[in-house]
Amino acid sequence: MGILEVKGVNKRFGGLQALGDVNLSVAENTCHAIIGPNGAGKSTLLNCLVGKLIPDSGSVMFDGQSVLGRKPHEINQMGISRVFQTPEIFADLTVLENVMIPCFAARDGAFRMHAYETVEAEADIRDMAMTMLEDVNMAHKAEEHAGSMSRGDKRRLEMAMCLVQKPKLLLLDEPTAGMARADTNNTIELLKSIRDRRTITMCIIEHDMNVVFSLAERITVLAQGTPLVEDVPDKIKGHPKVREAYLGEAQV
Amino acid sequence: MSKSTFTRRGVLRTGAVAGAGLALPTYLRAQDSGFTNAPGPDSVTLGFSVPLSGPYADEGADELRALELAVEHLNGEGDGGMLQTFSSKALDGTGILGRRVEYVSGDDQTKSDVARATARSMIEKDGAIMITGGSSSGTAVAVQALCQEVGIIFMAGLTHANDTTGKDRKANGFRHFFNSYMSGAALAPILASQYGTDRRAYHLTADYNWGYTTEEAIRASTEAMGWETVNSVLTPLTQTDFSSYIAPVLNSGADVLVLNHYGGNMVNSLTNAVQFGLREASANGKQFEIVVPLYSELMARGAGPNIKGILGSQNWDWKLENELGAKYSGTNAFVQSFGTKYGFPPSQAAHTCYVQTLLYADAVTRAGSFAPCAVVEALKDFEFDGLGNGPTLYRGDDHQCFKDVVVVRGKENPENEFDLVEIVEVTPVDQVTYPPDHPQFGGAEATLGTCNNGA
Amino acid sequence: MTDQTTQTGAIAPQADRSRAASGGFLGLGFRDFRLLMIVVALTLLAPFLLNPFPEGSAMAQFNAGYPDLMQRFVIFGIFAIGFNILFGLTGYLSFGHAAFLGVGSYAAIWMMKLVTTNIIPGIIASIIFAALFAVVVGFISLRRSGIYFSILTLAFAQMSYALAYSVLTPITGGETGLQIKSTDRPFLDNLEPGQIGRANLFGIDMRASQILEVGGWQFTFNVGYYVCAVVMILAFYMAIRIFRSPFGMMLRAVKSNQQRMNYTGLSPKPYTLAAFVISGMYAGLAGGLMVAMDTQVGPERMFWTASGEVVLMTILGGAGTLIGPVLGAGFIKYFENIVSKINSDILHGWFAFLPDGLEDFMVAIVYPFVGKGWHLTLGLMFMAVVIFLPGGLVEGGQRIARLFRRRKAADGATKSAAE
Amino acid sequence: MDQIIVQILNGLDKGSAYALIALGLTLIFGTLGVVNFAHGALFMLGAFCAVIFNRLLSLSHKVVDESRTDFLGNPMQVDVPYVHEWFGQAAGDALINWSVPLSILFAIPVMLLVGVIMERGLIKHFYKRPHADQILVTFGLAIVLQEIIKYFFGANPIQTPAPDAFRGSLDFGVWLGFDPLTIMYPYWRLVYFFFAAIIIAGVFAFLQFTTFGMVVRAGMADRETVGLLGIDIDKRFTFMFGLAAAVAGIAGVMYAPIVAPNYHMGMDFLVLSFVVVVVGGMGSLPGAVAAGFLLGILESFASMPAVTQFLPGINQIIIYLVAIIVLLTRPRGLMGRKGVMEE
Repeated sequence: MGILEVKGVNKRFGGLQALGDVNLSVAENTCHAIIGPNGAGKSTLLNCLVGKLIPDSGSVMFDGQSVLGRKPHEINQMGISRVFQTPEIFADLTVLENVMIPCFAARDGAFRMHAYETVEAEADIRDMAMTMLEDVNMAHKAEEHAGSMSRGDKRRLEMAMCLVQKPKLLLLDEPTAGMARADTNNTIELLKSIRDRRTITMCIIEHDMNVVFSLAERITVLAQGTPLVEDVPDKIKGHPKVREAYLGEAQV
Repeated sequence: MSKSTFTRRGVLRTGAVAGAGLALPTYLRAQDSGFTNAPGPDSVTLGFSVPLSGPYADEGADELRALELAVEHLNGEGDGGMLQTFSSKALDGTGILGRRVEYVSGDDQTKSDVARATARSMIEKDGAIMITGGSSSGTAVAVQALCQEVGIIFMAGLTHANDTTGKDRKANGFRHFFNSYMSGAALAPILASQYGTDRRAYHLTADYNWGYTTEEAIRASTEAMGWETVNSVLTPLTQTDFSSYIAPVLNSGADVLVLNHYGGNMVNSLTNAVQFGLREASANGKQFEIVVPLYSELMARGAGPNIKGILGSQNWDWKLENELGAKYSGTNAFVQSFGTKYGFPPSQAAHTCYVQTLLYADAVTRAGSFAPCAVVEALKDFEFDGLGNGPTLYRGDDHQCFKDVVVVRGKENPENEFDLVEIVEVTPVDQVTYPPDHPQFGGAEATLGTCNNGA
Repeated sequence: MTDQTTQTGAIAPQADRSRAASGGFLGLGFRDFRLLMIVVALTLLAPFLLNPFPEGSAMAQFNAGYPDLMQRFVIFGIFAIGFNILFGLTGYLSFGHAAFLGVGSYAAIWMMKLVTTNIIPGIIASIIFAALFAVVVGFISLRRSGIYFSILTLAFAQMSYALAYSVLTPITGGETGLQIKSTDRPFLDNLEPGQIGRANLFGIDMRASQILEVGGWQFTFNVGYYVCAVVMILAFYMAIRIFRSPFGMMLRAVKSNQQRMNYTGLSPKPYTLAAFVISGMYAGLAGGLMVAMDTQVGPERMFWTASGEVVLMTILGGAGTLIGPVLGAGFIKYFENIVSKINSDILHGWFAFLPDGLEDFMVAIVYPFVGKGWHLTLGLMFMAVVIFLPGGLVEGGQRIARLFRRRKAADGATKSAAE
Repeated sequence: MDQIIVQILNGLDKGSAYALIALGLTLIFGTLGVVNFAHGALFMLGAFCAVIFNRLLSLSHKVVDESRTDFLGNPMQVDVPYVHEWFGQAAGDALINWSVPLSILFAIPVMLLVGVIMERGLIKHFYKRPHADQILVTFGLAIVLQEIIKYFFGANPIQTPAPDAFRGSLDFGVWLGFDPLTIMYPYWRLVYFFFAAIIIAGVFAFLQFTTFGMVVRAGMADRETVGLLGIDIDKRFTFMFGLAAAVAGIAGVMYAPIVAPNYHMGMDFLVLSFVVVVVGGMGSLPGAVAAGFLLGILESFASMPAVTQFLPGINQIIIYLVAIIVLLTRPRGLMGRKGVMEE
């Protein structure tokens, strides 16, 4: 029984079947990749996991509880964090503040009227955030304005924001899209180290097969909203069905 | 370089000491004199709070012109205006009690909040001893209450609702302008003689205090002479297109439409009524008629040709003396000096503000003191003449002026842009007089309270 | 919603620099404490600062140190501070905030008419009623954001105004509004028959003033003003705490990225609603104080232009900054009360030293912008601020300060080079 | 029944004005993405175009008529309009009489110019700024415009009558089989309604059938792509702003005989027209038109005595009530595109 169990999920947009009978099981503290050609329904699936979309039918169980019908912030509080394709950060705030906010969320829940204490007084939260920033090599940028950083930095920041919550499941939507080679390698190293600590389950959507094969322990291939194959990376590499699905796309 | 109108606080003259000195705890600058804002030996400051912005800005501007004229005349400049015709001869053009008259003006925006603020600034900053002006009953009631509270005199400008000298009357406040009840009482006999006693009336009433009291007054007096009220509908103050309210009138069985509207409301509702053909229509076998209880020349100008033939009442009209003779003396003197200075005849709003200022100055002079209670005493039951309205009484019970009411009609063929109304008749004062405890005026409960010197 | 970099520039770096020197005055960092002390000094010394010109001098026209206007400065300061907690932090532009001020005013005057003329219960009632109303309006309006939110709040405020003006006349006094009358007998007070109750604080009359005369100068110290000033200092202090709190940080997060907030396990709605209600309470407090200072309520204070006015104040001063809204409020009230009173006679007085023709010419040029033309000047100034200074007067001040600093630094550099 | 028909006519009439203003607002929002709070002021300027044109036609010089005296007893100075001297008394009077419809010819270039100047001089700098800034700067502009008008024309309404030929009412009911005189409707209001319908149809046809309109519609859908095609979309958008201003302007011109123009009529309409736009759906032209007529009719019904009897004050709040209900139940408005400002 995996930590994330997706069973028979369907989602239609008008006449388009975006997801058709998707089943997926992700084992705890592993790294699971979902790949597939454009329009395969990867992002739709992710959106169903985090509460942005509600599937027409099927069930999504996380850690023994259903996530369906819960709001995004409730699902996050259950232990699912998400890194977006284009970094979603608090652009108007400083880097440190960006990381402190998830710390508060982890400690105080979805809402707390802590209007009288100052942020200054929250030394624990600050330390937690600073430690996290050091982990991702951004401590020296703590006071910078998050919105004016480079795209790579924004990604790292977003990753830090998700990791600092110590999620049980980390969903990554193309974490290296649009990154320079060096940055991509850094990110791979970072994610590898997280995987190898074996405390966080990762579910990753990625186009860059280099990333996928250096990280994933199992891979699900999605095509036209339906899972084609699910297996370990080595088996996926030469799988004929996968080739077929990717025909005309990049070599696998 | 400073001109006469620079504002100085009275207190400075009496109590200016070189060096530092902490004055005794005071209540709003009350001095040894025992009343608020006692003027110094040289000058006295009056506060003119008039609408300079908002929909009544033009009336406010006309009021301010008249007030400036009044100041000139009090100070012995210009041709003296009504000082020559005023029955009381206490004023001699040397200011008030030998003090030169200065003034401050401010914008009340025809909002009661702003009017209070403007009046307070005049009282607190500029040391005004009397406040006059204004173009709505809402502001009049609000400022009158303030003046009562702080102990200065309020000489109301254009305010027509019964409440000002009815349930909201105050000892420190005085109203020269007529009111809703008087409009009703003055119009009723003329409506009866012009349109008959078997009419059916439809009221459109502006949905606020003045509208309510006016409708009440007109209904009471027209029903008393036999008219029937078919319906009365409240219209939002902010309405500009009255078509939805006008359209049902013709088929309601009514043959008279009473527009209890003022200002922009009146212009628009009347224009709409004429558009919908009410003026040419007939109902119940009679010519359909429109009545506007409170007329205003400025608004008549706004309504243009639509005003032709419409009956209404006025406090005063600049043609009174020319058309009805010397009983209304003062009118021509005022029109002469106003017209010479500004190039057009004054409105009734201008007239009432001018007269109020003169009456205040006269009362102070006769009392020999600026103390509000002395002024109240001097104005109480004061009878006078020569200020354009004929013999007039300032009734002591409610501080309301009683005088003839002018019933006018929109002129069919105006000779010029100022000649918009013709005087139909003047209803004599005794027909518009009512007891001070009349139910439309707060009944027996209404009280002036006691005058307040502020000290 | 002004240029976002300027805002964070105004808030965030301040926060950490203050941490560097955090001495913990009243739980504030050094810079915030200094700002608070400046505000305390400005408000307490206002009777001096606002009356810089001797009585009777030509410039006395510009003195603003009389009780009514000083009270308005701080009351509208409170209103704008509260508005800024919503708009400056969360970016939600409410176009109906005057409704809360109005509700607060009506609550306060009814307390004073029925219960006691002591202002404390009235002010408390004004805050409570405004908060309740804000919960309802906020709960509904916050289901939308952006211009839809603005229109919803506008719709609520306009409905409140229209009803208060007409149908609710028995409760609101309609156009005339409500005043304390001689017939009002608050049951906790022992008024003599016919005596009109006055707003007081445990017997101290709000209108009582002391006048200090120094040479040609005259300074008025008014009880009501100092009551308002103390309340505003408290309100300002609370605002600093909110700005610097985790809650305040969440509000800025709401403005910055609601999506990210959701996926960080935070629910933006209760935060925004809380900010809305807090700012509604500030508005109610301002409304209650207005009644405490001048026992009168008119429905116009709920009209949409009144809501627009507080928007103008906040933007003009600098949205999202602490001190900006207070400055903006002072600026607009000064205009409304001082510039609108300049009439043509006064202008002639100023330009009397010029030759006649030139005098008339100058008066003709200036006249449209003062007196009854003050709205025009305000509109032009407002446009200029939005166009050139999106951060408001505070940004203007910062720019000037930076200019000076740069010049000083340049001076220092040349000096050291010379040495 | 007859009352309901009359109120529908009233509603269509009010709705025409709402729809025309909302149409312009939507054009500006849809093409330029700008929330224009000065649009009410443009409507007001249009109405004053009629006033100004009337004044221009009535420009006159004074002739002293010794036989009459003015109110002070001096010899009367009589105004003689120049048009009388140029075209003769009858033609001159006819010109003045027809000044309102004629002033459309005057208003279109003036308002186009005003719109273009506004866009080039001010609005264009606000494309990238937040909506709040756009609201604020245009709100400031609206204040300035109305104060300028007040400075020159005063605060009182200025009566601007329709041509004599259109005074009076049409007995509309007879056509529908009612007794004579039951449903009377003023000619000019009918003219206004048909005029509005023509303008609306014209704008739609212009957008639908001209290449210019097609480019603009494409730009409304996707500005960047059209820009990439090498089409100078900016110039066209400037013209669209001018067009929206002109639509508001002639809506104002024709409205002048219905409600006498005053300086704050723009603000009176502004709040309302925004409610209309939001109810119709931000960015949807058919939505703006439909919502304009719908709200006009609802407002008319709400002010019927039979309704206000049961719900006092409903006439004061109906528009806002509808706005709240629509926004809460269907946030994108009646006909708004999905996803456009739906939050």
